[in-house]
Amino acid sequence: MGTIDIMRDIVENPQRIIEDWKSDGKKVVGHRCLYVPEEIIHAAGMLPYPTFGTPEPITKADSYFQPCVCEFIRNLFDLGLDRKFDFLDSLILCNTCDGVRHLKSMWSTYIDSVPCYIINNPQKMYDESGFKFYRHELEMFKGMMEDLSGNKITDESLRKSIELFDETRRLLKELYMLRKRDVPPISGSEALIVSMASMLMPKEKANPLLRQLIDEVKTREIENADGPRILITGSIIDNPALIQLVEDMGGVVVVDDLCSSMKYFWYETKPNPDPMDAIVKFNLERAVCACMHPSQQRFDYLKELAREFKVDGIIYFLIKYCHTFTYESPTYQEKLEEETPTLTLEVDHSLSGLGQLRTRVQAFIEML
Amino acid sequence: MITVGIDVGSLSTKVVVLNQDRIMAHEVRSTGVDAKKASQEAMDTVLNKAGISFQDVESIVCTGAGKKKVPFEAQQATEVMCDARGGCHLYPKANGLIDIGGENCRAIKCDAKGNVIDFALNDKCASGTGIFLDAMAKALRVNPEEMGELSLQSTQDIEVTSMCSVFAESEVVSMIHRRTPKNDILRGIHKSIASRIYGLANRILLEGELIVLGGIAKNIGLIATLKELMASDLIVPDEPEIVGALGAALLAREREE
Amino acid sequence: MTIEATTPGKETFTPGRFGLKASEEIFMATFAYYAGLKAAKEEGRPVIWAYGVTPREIFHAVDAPVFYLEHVPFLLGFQQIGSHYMQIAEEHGFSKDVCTSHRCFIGCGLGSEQEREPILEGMFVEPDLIIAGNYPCMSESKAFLCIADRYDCPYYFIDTPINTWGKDPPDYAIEYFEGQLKGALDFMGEHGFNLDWDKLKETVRLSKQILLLFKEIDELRKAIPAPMSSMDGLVTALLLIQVLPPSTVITLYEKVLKEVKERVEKKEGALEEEKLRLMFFGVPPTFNMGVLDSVEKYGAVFAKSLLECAQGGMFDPSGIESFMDPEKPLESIAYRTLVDLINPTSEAMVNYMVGAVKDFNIDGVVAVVKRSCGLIPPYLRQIKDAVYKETGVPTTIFDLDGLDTRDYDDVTTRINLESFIETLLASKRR
Amino acid sequence: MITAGVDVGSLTGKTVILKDNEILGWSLISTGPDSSETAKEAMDIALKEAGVSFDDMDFIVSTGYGRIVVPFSDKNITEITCHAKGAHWFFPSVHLILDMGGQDCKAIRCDEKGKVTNFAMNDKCAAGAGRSMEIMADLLDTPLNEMGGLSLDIKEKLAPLSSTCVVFARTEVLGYLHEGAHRNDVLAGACEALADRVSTLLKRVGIEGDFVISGGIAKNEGVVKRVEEKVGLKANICFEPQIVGALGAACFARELLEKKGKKKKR
Repeated sequence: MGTIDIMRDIVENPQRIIEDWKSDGKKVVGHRCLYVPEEIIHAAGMLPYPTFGTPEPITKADSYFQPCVCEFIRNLFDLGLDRKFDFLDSLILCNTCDGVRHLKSMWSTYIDSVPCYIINNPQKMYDESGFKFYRHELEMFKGMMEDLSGNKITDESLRKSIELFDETRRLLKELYMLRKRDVPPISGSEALIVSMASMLMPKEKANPLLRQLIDEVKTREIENADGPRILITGSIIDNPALIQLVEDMGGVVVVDDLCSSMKYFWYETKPNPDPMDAIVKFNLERAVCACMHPSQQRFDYLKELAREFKVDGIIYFLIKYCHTFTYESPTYQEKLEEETPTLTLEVDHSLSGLGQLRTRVQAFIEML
Repeated sequence: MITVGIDVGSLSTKVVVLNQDRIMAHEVRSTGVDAKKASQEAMDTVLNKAGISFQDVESIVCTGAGKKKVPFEAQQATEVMCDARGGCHLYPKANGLIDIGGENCRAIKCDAKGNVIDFALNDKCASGTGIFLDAMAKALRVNPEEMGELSLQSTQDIEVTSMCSVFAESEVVSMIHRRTPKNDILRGIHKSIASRIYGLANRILLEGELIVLGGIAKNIGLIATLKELMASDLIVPDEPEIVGALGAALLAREREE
Repeated sequence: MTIEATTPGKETFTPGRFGLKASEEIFMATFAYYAGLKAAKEEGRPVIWAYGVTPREIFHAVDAPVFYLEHVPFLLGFQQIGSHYMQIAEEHGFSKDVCTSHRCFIGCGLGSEQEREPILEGMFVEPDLIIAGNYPCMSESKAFLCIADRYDCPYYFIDTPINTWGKDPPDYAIEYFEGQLKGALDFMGEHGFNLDWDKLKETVRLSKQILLLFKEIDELRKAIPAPMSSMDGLVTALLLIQVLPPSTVITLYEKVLKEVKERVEKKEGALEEEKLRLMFFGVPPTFNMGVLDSVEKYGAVFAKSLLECAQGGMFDPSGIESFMDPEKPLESIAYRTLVDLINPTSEAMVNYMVGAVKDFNIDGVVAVVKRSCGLIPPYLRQIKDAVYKETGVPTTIFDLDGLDTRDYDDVTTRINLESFIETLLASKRR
Repeated sequence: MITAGVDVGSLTGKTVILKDNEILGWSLISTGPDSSETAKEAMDIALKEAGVSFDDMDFIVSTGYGRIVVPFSDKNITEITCHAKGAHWFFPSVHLILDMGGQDCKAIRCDEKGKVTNFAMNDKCAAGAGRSMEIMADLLDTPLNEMGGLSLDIKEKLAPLSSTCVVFARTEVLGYLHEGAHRNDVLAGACEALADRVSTLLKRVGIEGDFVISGGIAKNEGVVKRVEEKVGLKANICFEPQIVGALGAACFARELLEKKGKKKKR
């Protein structure tokens, strides 16, 4: 399968994208979360780059952060200390959890090669005063992006970027919808690779590749996948090996509701004459992150997915010390379990405890 | 002036008899279950080794986990002070020390005159280094003393988690089941301990010349792996175990003057 | 007043020593307040469970009886029974990464009748309303979900933006947070707590007086020898988090002020012979405050601790006069909460710590890491480096969970404390 | 129809041979460094006891920590599913099973046919619970099988050891020993902490119906009594709790054979 291998290569070594983009003097802005509006960065002529972590164990960061800080953040800080993110012209964080807030001040204190900025997004959805507050914050962010890139962001350029990013979201969603079939044409780990590659690549290159992939996948012959259909949810899983583990144990992963896949593209920007307002509403009317209130919409969204994809079991991956999702998971487990068996699993970002994980996943799949 | 320093560790008890700057005699024995008995026996053996009686000793300083259990009259001091005093006495130019004891490890930063600027003790997850190594030696059916050399003959690098010694144990057990070569597992174990110690040293930004103390410092495999990780050069005194007790004896002399 | 150890086998734990008579009074008044909650419930008045360190003025303004999240786990910690409730929460699937204070509160809520020990029985009331929040720690913003589910009571979530602007947050931020407070007041209004605007103004005026009193006590603590023991400091600060009626708090603080003034004039410290002045950062071991007093044999006293200026006092006290304006009550509370040091962008806290170490002439800072806390551990290193760079004062950081007895290791805590003190004494002698 | 179940744990290797629904023979040996060797050894002993040869085996299912490495097994199933089936074989009315292996402890709920409906395993920090009992035994130089009894006659009540982390519990044991605490009291503290952690796990899956304890811990009456007290249920323990997993595997082998209908060629 040509296209997926191209994408797997991009995910495994993304430097080539950076070199191509920077070769003609353009800038790259890193970000860590979905609530950072990539369209504004793109409209200023810069490449929004999601800083996925790497599965290596943490070394230097442990002397700056206590070990009880979420491993994803320590991994990013480790890479920052090793100057692996020096190609970034700026790192943009947003107000989703305590760890990220302190990552901003620790990064600004100890890593001077990449400037860091945090967007103060409200954590309440469908709230008029929240839209007003967030609009002010995004105006400041837009001004910053204009200064960094030296280009003016016009309504026209913003509208074009929004359209471009929505096209990618539509294509990824179309691809994921194919997994509703009894025999999904694309495996869970492959789907995650496609989604991560599309997030990494400039969207101008990603969209044609996605169209080509969808045609190839539609006609793809897959022998029967008779294992139980699994829905995976959690925060940020940027290592396809974890999805591969579930599939090796006989599960057929049909839905992966993660920050590195469906949470990124399941919703689209509603048409709006004022593009900035469109972005404000886009972020504050989609319940993808556990930090957002009220959480009822995200819970109904999960139940709806489970029904739509005819799922037999749900696996809820929690990254150790990730407070935002850990507080919510017991209540979610109870509610989801009324209809579908649900397993909550604690995962290390560096996947160190694979042995124990394998037993738990296999036992769960044997149970379905 | 004759002084005695006794370090009642959780696994082993060390005693040093000091006359001015000369070590007259020293003794190392396992603490076992009864710290009181162990410290009394260690004291008696070291005294007749040095050929002196209890009355000749001007003052005694005790340290270590079981310092409250010492039956004879002695002043107390913490391990951090004793390690620093002893280490800097042997190597005045050292910038810091790492003490890998049986139960927990300590990183100490000192200034030119041997005074402690900063220190860090291992957190819960990193404790039990001694028990962990013994358990691994038993699981791999290897003599604990040889673990160091064997680990140096390993050919390929394998990852053993450095988060906590219980996970490391379960990972090693599963590696044994998968028939991974013994030397490679040993190297993985040593790397796991070394990176925990490296993390501890990093917490107080230890660099420059460092002295490595404690019974486990005799394990050349661990020292080699630690050298790879840490930019600084490491010195291992010939009797790394008794440096704490030596420091206690030196403190006894200072407090007497 | 001694708090006997109620956990069997934990006789080794000794309660903290009250230096001031007023501290004991505050402690008793706190328990009396919670007994009052049960009375309010019997009279049929709705009881509110308040999450986060929500500005207490909005509750005083409507005389709402409040069962307070950031306060109850401390009281249970003092009684050494906090871990019992944490275990109940774990039995309902809450992992050990959830903060011990929130886990304890969740355990109180989810525990069945028989599981509730007698001590909590005296103060426990079931919630009729919930005011939730994500201030100061974002992780507790969903801690109320299971309780709202269990007692299926309505809730309102107050969203507090983090302070990314330093000393003067922009108007749109104050306006937004003011709106959130207004929303909470309207929500309470719908459930029988109608707001009387004059009462809110009066509450803010009294609240300003409380903060000025607290500032005066805080100034006096700079005196050598330190007038208050660590237990005094902690109990005095708890008044700021909890919801005792403002008039009671003012009389209690006046008593504390009088006692401390006398002590400072007579040069009478918590210790006869004070050699070392320490500062405590993080949650102290509530179930074994005696371990903090154990350093007294070295002549060391905890002259100041960060928790002491909790909620409302935890900011640069010098700024109180300028912004607490009773005529604009909601705006004043909104501003104070946004600039509060604990609002988690650490620059403000690091600068305050450097200043406090100088003002209170501190010789050493003891910072503890509560493993399950998301708010304080991430930036301890920043504080340690900043304090050492600017003042040369060392900081020691070690593991200590101040609320969970199951995690507590007395031996290592004492070794950490004693080693730090011995190094401080050694450097002081040079 | 003769089937076999091989359970290769981190500490012990077990085999059970079933003829239709009767136990023909079983074996329990300690795991050597090479688990495929252990599996062969355990199988040979069970074969000798059952008086049958290796070729008579119609279907073999492997389970346990080293289930993947057993060369002669036809299928591998996790120990959670096997312990449920095995417990059901011994006590058909069972609904709640506690299994404590060397590396981790598991609380399992099953329906009336022995099929798992829910399970919970210890979180990462409490791993190696069974293994730690062995190290406690070394530290206190007490034989593993006497620990339970000794832990029940308490001299002076100590604070329970930390139940969160096994490494930390070991350092605490050393601390208590140096304080001069009596060995029985320290043993009591260790068993109390283990029972504490295990009862939390059991309550997470729900405490109802008949209760079975399997795995090595069932032989430690100190832990068993304390768990019974905490969950308020009487524990049913079969004659050899450590072979429950292997027995379950043998039952699955029979079921799979019936489903497939033909002898498995090897």
